Amino acid sequence: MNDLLAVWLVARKDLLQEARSKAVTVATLFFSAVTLVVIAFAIGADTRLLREAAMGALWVALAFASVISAAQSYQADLEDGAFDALLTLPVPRSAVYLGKLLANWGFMFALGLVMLPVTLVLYGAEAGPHWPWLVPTIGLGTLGFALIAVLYAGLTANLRARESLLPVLMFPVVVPILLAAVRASGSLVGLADVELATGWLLLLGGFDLVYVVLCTAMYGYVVEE
Amino acid sequence: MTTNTNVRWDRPVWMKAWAALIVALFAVGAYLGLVWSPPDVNQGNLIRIMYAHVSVAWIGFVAVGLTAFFAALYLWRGKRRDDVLAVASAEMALLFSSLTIIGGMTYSRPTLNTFWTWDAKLTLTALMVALLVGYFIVRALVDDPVRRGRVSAVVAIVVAGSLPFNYLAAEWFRTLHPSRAIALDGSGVTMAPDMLSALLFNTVVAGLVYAWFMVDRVRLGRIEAQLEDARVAQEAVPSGKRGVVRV
Amino acid sequence: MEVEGYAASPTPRTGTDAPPAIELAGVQRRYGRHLVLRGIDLEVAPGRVVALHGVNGAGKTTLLRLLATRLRPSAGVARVFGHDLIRDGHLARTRLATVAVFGGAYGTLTARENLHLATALRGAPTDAIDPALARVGLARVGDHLVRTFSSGMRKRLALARLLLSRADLWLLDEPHAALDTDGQALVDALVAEARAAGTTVLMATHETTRSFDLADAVLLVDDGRLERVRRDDP
Amino acid sequence: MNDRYARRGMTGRRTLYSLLGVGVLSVAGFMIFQALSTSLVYFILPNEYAQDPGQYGERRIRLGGLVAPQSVVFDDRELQLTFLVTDGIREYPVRHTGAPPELFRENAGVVVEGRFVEGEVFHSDNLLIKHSEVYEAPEDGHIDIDALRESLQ
Repeated sequence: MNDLLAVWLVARKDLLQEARSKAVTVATLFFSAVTLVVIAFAIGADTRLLREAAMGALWVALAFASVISAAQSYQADLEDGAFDALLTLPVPRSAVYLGKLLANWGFMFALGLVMLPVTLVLYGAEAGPHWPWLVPTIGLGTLGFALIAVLYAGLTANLRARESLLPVLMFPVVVPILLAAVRASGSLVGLADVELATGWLLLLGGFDLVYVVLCTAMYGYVVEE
Repeated sequence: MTTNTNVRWDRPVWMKAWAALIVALFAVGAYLGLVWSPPDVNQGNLIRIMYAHVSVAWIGFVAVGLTAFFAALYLWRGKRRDDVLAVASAEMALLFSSLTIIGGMTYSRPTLNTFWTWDAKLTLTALMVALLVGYFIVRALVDDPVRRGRVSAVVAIVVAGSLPFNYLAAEWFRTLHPSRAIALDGSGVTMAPDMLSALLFNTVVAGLVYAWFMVDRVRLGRIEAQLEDARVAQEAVPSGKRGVVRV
Repeated sequence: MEVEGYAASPTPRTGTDAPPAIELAGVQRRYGRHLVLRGIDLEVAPGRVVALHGVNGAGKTTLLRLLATRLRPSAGVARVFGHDLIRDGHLARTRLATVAVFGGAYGTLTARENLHLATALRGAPTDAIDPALARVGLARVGDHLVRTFSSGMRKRLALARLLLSRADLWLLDEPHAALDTDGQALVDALVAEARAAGTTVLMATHETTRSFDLADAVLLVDDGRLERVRRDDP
Repeated sequence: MNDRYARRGMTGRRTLYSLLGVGVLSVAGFMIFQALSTSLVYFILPNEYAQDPGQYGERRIRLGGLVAPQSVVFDDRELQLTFLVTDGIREYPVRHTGAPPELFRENAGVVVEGRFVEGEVFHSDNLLIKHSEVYEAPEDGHIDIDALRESLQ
């Protein structure tokens, strides 16, 4: 399948660039850590409150990080008209989208897995016996963020005021992801009954599947001028 | 070259008649809601806010759905008319959902003792306003009309697709599952036949208002398009005038 | 290969049923409220080399980007080898290759990686990368990051990408710009080879004398319109 | 020449991907349907709490039941509402911060959100009235648990 190869080539290009420049890695790691600390300060010293807010803080940090990650990946593309040249190749736009999505998601997934223990330590929360389920939760949640971020970052890339526009457009759409991910991981670390996580995880999965189809199909309209 | 002489600036008579009909029906709807229908067992006369509030909210959601429908139609066949319809519907959705929020706040003050409650449906409506504002920001930032239509159509479809998820999440997050509680849309209220018919009547009136504005917007859009075409025609070089350059 | 007389006469082609390499009818393109292309009617037969002249802002780059399917026409019909650029953009892209003004390569990838990406995405064989690098004089710096390249080197890299593309329509935006004397001669040689191989070339350029030597026809883009310049004009 | 084949290939791929998209959307629809039918009703009745208080500890939970008659006290200066919530078997005192909603009255179905302090008093910060037209608390005080649970959902 040539199209799958194209997806992989675009994803590899984005990851290779990131491995060279480390711009996103540094920015998002630092940013998420700062967000976690600031939210912890804002909550105060109440240990119970901190424990209950842990997953909320983690997901807020990840939501902002996904904005940075997606915007930066287009920043690298736009220099010297490289993305423009890429789009004159006989590559389906959907493959370009899926490639960029794969790179962004892979990165965000890894970031989530790194930030999870950091959050648990900072907020004094315990992972509990169901912690392995946190991995798919982070996977589905970061995929939801990446889906919308990569589409909208491509849309805002050549608009005025793109830095502030992207979060304004993206966040209302990913509210269900944020709520579902916070609640699912909350019940997995023992803040609520663990069975409740199932419904939220199904909601996350449903969102991801719907938007994989929608965004892939519509990406061509976003990058064509 | 097109001239402006064939542009009809004024509203046709049937639209004026339609507007008059709406005013009359609105008066009837107000009578039905305020006087004719009985007070609620639990909420007393507060129930009367519901007739305006719920009918507006319903039409607001229908308007968002239709925005996405026209947007998809525009992406599919690229007729400027579909873009005009999508914007018109989005404008009405923004208006109706803002009214829903105001209505919801009026309703929740006496019933729930607070102006703002994180009730699922009210939260959803607030999100919908935020999503629609995003749609209009994007439209304002793109200059080229075709690109503006296409890009904002993508936004409209993403927005409409997120509403069911937003609804589900807001519902689960705040209230208890299928809530037959005093939901702010009155869905939990025992709906006596008289109440239901008053509500349906008011919904039809709100729907007629929506449809009237849509038709009027298309009329304006057509005038805009004619003027625009005339302007472009002045700049453009008519095809074939110089002959095809063959190499 | 001499097509001189044909290029000068407006009579329709005969004796072939192959669609024209480029076919534009009433093509307009606007940016915001302003028309940049005001109605272009052009037909280029396969195998021709055409030079586009015109002052800055006349619409040359817009025309080339439109043909490369990066800009949609606001009105009119545009085809490349019979493929409608709006409906069948993907098929048109399989036949064309571009050289953009700024080279269009990724700075954080090496020259070789850039060429591999472009060639593999096109589905063309990647084993010709080394000869291509050698041909454009970048063999020594093939594994350097493009970020460290001068603008002339980036142009050479874009030429290597063009060579690897195996496309039969070249869309070149100021191919000579930023290049040294050697590099400019290289462009001339590549275009001459392309013409010998039957490749269609459309290039925007300010190099008047070169284009009259290289091209079968010279066209002038003037304020969004197209005019023919006869070969014996200067 | 081979353009015609290319075009046919394109159409084939487009059909394949459309089918794939429809398939994925159906799976998504199924998942959402599953999510909807997953019971997310997660309030517990006083008697359920009484079975095993240790399991809930000081965790945030939702407690459902009826407002016991003659138990409502409202301090309108401190905005403290206290009442007993009952399922007919056990009852627990609830301290709610905030004014009682319009529809709050004796025998009303309520769900309160908060936590038990020292296993005795339920401290609530969110009070929801689960008005039900189906359920009426019987006069003799004997309550059908299933019917109560049903009416609160």
